[in-house]
Amino acid sequence: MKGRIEINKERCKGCGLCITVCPKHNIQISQEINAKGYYPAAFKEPDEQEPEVKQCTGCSMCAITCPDVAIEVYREAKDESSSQSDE
Amino acid sequence: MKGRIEINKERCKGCGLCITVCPKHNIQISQEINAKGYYPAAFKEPDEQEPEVKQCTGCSMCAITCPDVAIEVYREAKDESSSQSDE
Amino acid sequence: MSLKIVFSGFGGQGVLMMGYVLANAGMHADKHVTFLPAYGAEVRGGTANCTVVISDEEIASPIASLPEFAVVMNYPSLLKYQNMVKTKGRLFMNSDLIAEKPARTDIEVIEIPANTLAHELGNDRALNMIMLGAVNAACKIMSVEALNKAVETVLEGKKRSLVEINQKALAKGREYMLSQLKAA
Amino acid sequence: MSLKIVFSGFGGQGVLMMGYVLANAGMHADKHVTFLPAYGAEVRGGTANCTVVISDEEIASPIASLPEFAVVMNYPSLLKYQNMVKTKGRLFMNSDLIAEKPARTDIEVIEIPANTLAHELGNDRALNMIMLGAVNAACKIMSVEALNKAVETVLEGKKRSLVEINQKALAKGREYMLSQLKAA
Amino acid sequence: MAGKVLMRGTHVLGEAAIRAGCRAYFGYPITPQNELPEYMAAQFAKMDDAVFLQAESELASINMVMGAAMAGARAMTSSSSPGISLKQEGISYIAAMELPAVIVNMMRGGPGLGNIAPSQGDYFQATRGGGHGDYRVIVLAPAYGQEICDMTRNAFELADKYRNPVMILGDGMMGQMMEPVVFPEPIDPKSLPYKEFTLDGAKGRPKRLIRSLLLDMAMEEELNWRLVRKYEAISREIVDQEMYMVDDAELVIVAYGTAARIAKGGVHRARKMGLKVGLFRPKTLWPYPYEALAALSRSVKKIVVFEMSTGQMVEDVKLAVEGRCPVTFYGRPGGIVSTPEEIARTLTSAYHTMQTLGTAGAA
Amino acid sequence: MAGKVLMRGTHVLGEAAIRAGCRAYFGYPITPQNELPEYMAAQFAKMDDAVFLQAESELASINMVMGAAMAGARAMTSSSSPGISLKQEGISYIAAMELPAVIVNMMRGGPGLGNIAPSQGDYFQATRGGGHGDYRVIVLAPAYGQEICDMTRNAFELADKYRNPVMILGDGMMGQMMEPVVFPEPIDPKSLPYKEFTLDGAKGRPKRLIRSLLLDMAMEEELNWRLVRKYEAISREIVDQEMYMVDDAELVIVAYGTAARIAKGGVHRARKMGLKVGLFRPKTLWPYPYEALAALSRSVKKIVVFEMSTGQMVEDVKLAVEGRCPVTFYGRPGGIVSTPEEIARTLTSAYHTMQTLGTAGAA
Amino acid sequence: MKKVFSRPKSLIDTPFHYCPGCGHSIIHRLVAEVIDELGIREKTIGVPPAGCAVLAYNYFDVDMAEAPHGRAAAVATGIKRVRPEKIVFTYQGDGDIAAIGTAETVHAANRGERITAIFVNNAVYGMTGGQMAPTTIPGQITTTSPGGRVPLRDGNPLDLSEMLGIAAGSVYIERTSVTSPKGIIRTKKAIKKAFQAQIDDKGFSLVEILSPCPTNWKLSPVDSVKWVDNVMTNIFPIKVIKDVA
Amino acid sequence: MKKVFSRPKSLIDTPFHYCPGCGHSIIHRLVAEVIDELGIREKTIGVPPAGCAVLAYNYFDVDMAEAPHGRAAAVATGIKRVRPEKIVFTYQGDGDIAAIGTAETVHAANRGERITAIFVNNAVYGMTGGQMAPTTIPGQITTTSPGGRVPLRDGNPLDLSEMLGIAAGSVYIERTSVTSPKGIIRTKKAIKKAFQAQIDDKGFSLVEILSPCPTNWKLSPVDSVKWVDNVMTNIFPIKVIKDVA
Ligand SMILES: Cc1ncc(C[n+]2csc(CCOP(=O)(O)OP(=O)(O)O)c2C)c(N)n1
Ligand SMILES: Cc1ncc(C[n+]2csc(CCOP(=O)(O)OP(=O)(O)O)c2C)c(N)n1
Ligand code: SF4
Ligand code: SF4
Ligand code: SF4
Ligand code: SF4
Ligand code: SF4
Ligand code: SF4
Ligand SMILES: [Mg+2]
Ligand SMILES: [Mg+2]
Repeated sequence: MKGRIEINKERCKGCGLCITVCPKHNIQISQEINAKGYYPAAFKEPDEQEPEVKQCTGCSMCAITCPDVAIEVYREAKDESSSQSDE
Repeated sequence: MKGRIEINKERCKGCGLCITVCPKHNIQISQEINAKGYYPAAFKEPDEQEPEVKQCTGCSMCAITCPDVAIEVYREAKDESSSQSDE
Repeated sequence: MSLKIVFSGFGGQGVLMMGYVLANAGMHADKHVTFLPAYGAEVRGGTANCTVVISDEEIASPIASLPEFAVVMNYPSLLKYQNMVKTKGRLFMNSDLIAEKPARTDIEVIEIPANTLAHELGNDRALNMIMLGAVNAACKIMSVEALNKAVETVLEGKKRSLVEINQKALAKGREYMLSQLKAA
Repeated sequence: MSLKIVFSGFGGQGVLMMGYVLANAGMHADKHVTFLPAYGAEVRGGTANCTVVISDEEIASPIASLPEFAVVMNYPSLLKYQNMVKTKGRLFMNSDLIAEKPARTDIEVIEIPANTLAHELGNDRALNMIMLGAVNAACKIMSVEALNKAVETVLEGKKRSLVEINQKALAKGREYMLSQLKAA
Repeated sequence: MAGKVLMRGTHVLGEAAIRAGCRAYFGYPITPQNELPEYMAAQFAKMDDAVFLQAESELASINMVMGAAMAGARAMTSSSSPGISLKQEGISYIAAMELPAVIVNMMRGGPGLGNIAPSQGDYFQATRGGGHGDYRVIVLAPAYGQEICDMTRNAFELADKYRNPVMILGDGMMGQMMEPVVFPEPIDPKSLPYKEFTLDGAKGRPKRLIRSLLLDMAMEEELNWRLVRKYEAISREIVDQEMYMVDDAELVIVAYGTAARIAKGGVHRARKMGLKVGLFRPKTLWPYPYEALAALSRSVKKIVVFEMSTGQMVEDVKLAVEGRCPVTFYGRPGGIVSTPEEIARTLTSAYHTMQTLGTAGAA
Repeated sequence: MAGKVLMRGTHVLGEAAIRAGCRAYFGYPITPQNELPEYMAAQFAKMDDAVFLQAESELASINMVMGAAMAGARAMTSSSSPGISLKQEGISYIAAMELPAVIVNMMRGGPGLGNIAPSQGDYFQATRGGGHGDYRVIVLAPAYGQEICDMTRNAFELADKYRNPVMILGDGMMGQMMEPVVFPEPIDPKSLPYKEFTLDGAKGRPKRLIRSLLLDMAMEEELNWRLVRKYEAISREIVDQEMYMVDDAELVIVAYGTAARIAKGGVHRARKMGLKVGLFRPKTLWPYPYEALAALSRSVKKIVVFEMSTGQMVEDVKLAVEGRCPVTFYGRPGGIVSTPEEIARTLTSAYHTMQTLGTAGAA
Repeated sequence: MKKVFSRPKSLIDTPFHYCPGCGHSIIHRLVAEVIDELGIREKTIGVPPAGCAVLAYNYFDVDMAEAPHGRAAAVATGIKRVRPEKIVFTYQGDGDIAAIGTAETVHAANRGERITAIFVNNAVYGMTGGQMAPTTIPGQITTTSPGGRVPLRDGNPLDLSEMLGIAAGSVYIERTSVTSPKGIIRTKKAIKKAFQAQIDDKGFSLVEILSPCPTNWKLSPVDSVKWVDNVMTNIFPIKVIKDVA
Repeated sequence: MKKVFSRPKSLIDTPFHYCPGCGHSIIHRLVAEVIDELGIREKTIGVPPAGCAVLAYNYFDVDMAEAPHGRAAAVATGIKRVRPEKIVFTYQGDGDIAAIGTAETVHAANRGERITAIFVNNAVYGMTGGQMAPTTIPGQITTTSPGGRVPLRDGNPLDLSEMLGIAAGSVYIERTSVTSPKGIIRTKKAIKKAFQAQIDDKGFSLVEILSPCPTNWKLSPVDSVKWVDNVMTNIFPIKVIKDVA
């Protein structure tokens, strides 16, 4: 199943907890600081450079773990996904 | 074994607890009131009229039970008692 | 008119009711009245007492430093109150439970065999109203009606059934007192 | 002489130590000094700040309503303090972490690349003493000796080993400032 | 029921509270006021809209009152001196949150465990806020059974009107003594206006919040000044006192509560002796009747303050008098109840030394 | 060690307490005084004759102090406003039992939970006894770091000398601010005289008893008057104040603690403008320097009282002044710390209205 | 004949103010006997808070410290921490220890303060005239539960001793009664063990003693004893709750 | 794609003031989700006392009542007794519920007050800057136990939830943690059960949640989570302590 998350970089406090729970290694700490002075987490799409980074499944582990409710999770509805099952 | 108790009638508050615990029925509430206005308990020697009243053994049950520490118990030393064993 | 009465005895003797009935009578007669029961640790050891003040004027203190009358139902109470009573005052005592007489000569001592009279009446617990009836007769504090009405107020509700016997007791105490006074 | 300095930044930057060292130096120079750290909930969110007042006279208030100098180590601090500084006052900012310049023109703004200098010195954590050395050189608040002695006082005991590097940092900050002033 | 009834002070207070629409009582036993919770327990047990709860402590009681007030009830608690000390933090919160609440203190001998006799040693605590911060508690001091009844009704009205804690300050004697009383018609709590601050669920309205934490100093200062304005209004609107035989008086005795009725007896006796004396009795201890007493201090030669303490209200008297006439103090702390004769003697000697030395020397 | 050290107020207080021979600290965390218990915890951990115990509450702490005092120790507790309210019952007991104890209150904004900023809203509570009954607490109000040190030493001496609770009344700023301090030589607790009331076991002596329950009213009254005599002695012996530039002053500002040092700054600035103004700073809040202030009120035209509250000490000022000159009030409650400039402005306007209208109108 | 029972030395020879048949009187004697037998009279300090037994300080011939209602454990902690070599015991009623003093008691026990608590459970507030106590049993009539205690409205009786058994610092906790010679003897043994635990520096010890209050129960002393055995022990079973001393 | 995770309605859309990685933030969200799911937002009243979470009243979109430190259970009792049809919950830290509030908590539980307590155990006094808490574990360094907590001197950690399990009026008590998605999901279930017990008028319910305080533990958020799992749970085991709801 295919998913995606949106991280509210101004709400994020860079605690890093989401990173530790993401089974697909789709999250990393970004370089630019936010208004509050934190280095927020950022979503990471899979790419060749980093083989361990897999496709986000929308499992929501990160969002469940995020203290600051900074993460929203999106997932393909059943049908969509099936039509793209073997991407 | 032969015993005897002394009840301090001014300390006694007539609660009657000693009476309930004396195995020999040696205690009763007396008729005359004390200075504090209580009817104190009094020691009762055995007599024909009241067959259930037996010889005090100095078991101290009454004294142990007395809230107001109004009872002192005396008992014959071993030897004495033996010498008068069949009185 | 303004008088202070102390009632004292031990728990079972209905001492507080004496004062309570009298105070109610005073209230019904539109007098100023106060009723002050002893409270707290004072009550330990089973003694009870209360003070009633009845007056035509506003009452300053409900405490009787120098009561006109004292009603003592047992020996400890006699010891406690005999010296408090005002000179020329009266001390009523339950002669059934109190053998000795007070030392003072500047007060009038009136003996009432309350227990005996109550027994005659066939209700040992009514000794308090007998005493009150007698006291009231001797001192003309309240009208007979006022006291009887007070008994009704005090015993309204569950205790209704007791009104009659208590009023009888008031009457008996009164009779006894009047006969004594005649005798004197 | 009587001046107020505010130091501000976030936790890790050793902001409190800057003020603490300066205040100690003032004390050793027998000045009246006060050091007031922000406390309690204020501190939440990791920002830290403190105020130092050094004076020849008794100090009334340790709070700097209108400080002569402000030392801001990060952007939030700039926003908080740029408008507080007294007219003709000086604002020292850590140019490594602060891109923008304050709007005000009635104060002197002095930029110091504290992180860079600290890195050059080979100790990133020493940026606070570099900043202080620079500030002191620019404003001639205390003698070099006084500051060095203060560092010793502040770091006595377990932290002894850190004295040298911190004094080096003070010196480096001072050199940088003097060179800048010459340049100007 | 109109008719007079003979009841002890604590019961009068309880009955009057119920008739004032109080349906929430939280307390903890302490002599000499136990008959009040006992009365509430008995009465509320018969009503299905009323809460009587004996709490685990005075601390818990005052905080339960806080909660009940937040929920919109006319709530009360009662205790005696040591227990009232334990309620001080809670009272400060209730004042800060501007919640209505009625607190009864039947004072006993102190300090410490002291004794259970009538005393007036908690005046400072009641009128100066024994708790922390700038706040005031409305303090009503009854001296007669009927007044206990009337002031209790009033206490609940004032608490709601000003959203402020109100204390009824009596003593063991006030609580135990029986006097004839006529009760007012009962108020049905349901007929009382809805309180806009009530926490009853954010249904069809924005959420409500009741708090006293104001980390922002400007907001805290603003609350403090708002309270001051409220207290000024209260002072203008409710201050009350009894003045007895003061018109031609050269000497006035100032006393409240139990002490005042005894003082009145003393004034009586002194008048019989031809002394021009009168009584000034504050019925509200906070706000204190400064103006009325100040006015009086212009016409009298001397003022004697009588308290069943070592001297507390005497400060308020001095604040009112401002040195216009000498103020002396007579006190009996520790549970001693003076006699009217004793006060008459005090008045007599004060009266005679009036012309001679007369500076404001309080005990 | 003689030399000056730069320390924050709470640490100065802690160090001074230890040097005064205090070996028993019981407390509960509350801002803004946590650095004091933290200091005691750290120091006492290194000593084998000292007890630091973080209690489960302020109530427990004050009662532990009571116990430690009974056992003969120089004991102390500290807290801030709400926590001090919870100690009131215990303080009343300690006063009644005539036990020595030192209590620190670093005041914060109130009432209720309020905030943690410096404030002076607990003056009434401290000086009028927030607890029940007739008792007094010696109240010392430091305004400078060195004074915190000196008054802390003195607090323990006074507590033992008079067998009475002593309160050190500061505020968040006093506690947090660092100033240079010189500490006195430490006292070895073992060198202190044995206290005759100490409960340490009835060995070779009759049992001892420490209590405050006096069911007999005559005994309770006797205790109360004995306390009054003690308080009178204390008032004679320890009352203290600072008078700054008052000799030629026409206007005097009265303030204590943090407010006083700011007021002094205001006086400075006003003097520079040529105004004849001075400062009167009570160092003991109870006993209050009534005489000195009364004397001053005869020479000045006007008095301005400045408090970080809505006006509490102003009553003591009025009690001292007795209407001899107008008394006005300027206050900033809720944690606001005024600037010397602000006070200078206040003094200036007060100075100019001095001749014109000038009645004692307090906020 | 020789005297085989007489008054303990640590119990001053003066009449008790307690009501006829009051359990406090018996318990006082037992504590005094234990103090005598352990030979600790000269180093013992007793702490009775407000309650009928506040006047205990008149009866024990040891140093005594009154405590505010509910604060005995805190006061005792203060004393013991300053004088660890002394023996400190509190003597508290149910209202004192299980209502207003809950926090102080739980925490003293959990800290393992070396003190011994004598907890006299008479299911009522005695001193103040018979109000509901935390230990008042369901249905029991008191002046503040006039129709009998209704748990849903008035709350349940509190098993304080069982709770204290969970406290890491408690080493010995037993519940006994003084309603019969057997119970009295057992109670004395328990009190002795409790003091011994303190002497041995083991931790916090407590003995909860079911004790008659005839006056407020409105029962004769004899019936009061029966009520404890037949009714009260169903809610508060006699047992050793914890013993790791 | 459709949104599968978003903010609960009962949680106001504003940033938290809590530190990075603070457990309070997670727990707030869970409580809000439960309130949403049970549809009780319009009849719920929350009671946060002093503590880092006192500002909880800024985050929950329900009626909120601040309580003095330690008195949440008493304030909640007052509200619930007057409005039995409402849902009342307290949100308390360990210092609040297990130290100063011990008596109020024990008695509310024992009375069986129909309230729900959310007990956030972070083993420290967070708001006041990291002092020792009743739940601080042996050896743990805090500002008032600088060398680490020494039980003999500083007392033992208090097993409050276990004690409350003994209280006759408590019906549901569970201890969980928010250190992993699994723990977070379990915690939410527990909170839901606790509220349900109140809705069903069963009695007192409480959920103790082991919660990171990175700031005062001086650990990173990630290490804080590990510390809870590896160290704290040894003293405070994750388990259902009582369930008779
Ligand atoms: C702070 C405070 N609250 C209340 C009281 C009143 N008071 C004295 S003893 C007591 C409780 C008595 O009950 P208990 O502790 O069970 O002892 P008992 O008399 O039954 O032996 C109370 C409520 C008090 N003295 N102080
Ligand atoms: C009577 C009182 N005492 C102390 C305080 C200070 N105080 C506020 S919150 C708190 C405890 C915070 O710890 P906890 O309850 O565990 O909550 P946390 O901040 O850790 O979540 C304390 C001691 C107070 N506000 N009131
Ligand atoms: S939804 Fe699951 S896979 Fe996607 S980022 Fe979050 S944790 Fe990783
Ligand atoms: S868990 Fe939330 S706050 Fe923490 S880093 Fe991830 S997105 Fe940011
Ligand atoms: S000693 Fe034994 S036998 Fe003798 S009276 Fe007492 S109980 Fe009875
Ligand atoms: S037990 Fe003691 S007090 Fe009771 S009746 Fe017997 S002797 Fe008297
Ligand atoms: S009231 Fe009860 S506990 Fe108190 S003395 Fe009398 S019997 Fe004993
Ligand atoms: S201090 Fe601890 S509990 Fe408080 S907000 Fe920060 S992390 Fe959370
Ligand atoms: Mg009891
Ligand atoms: Mg915590």
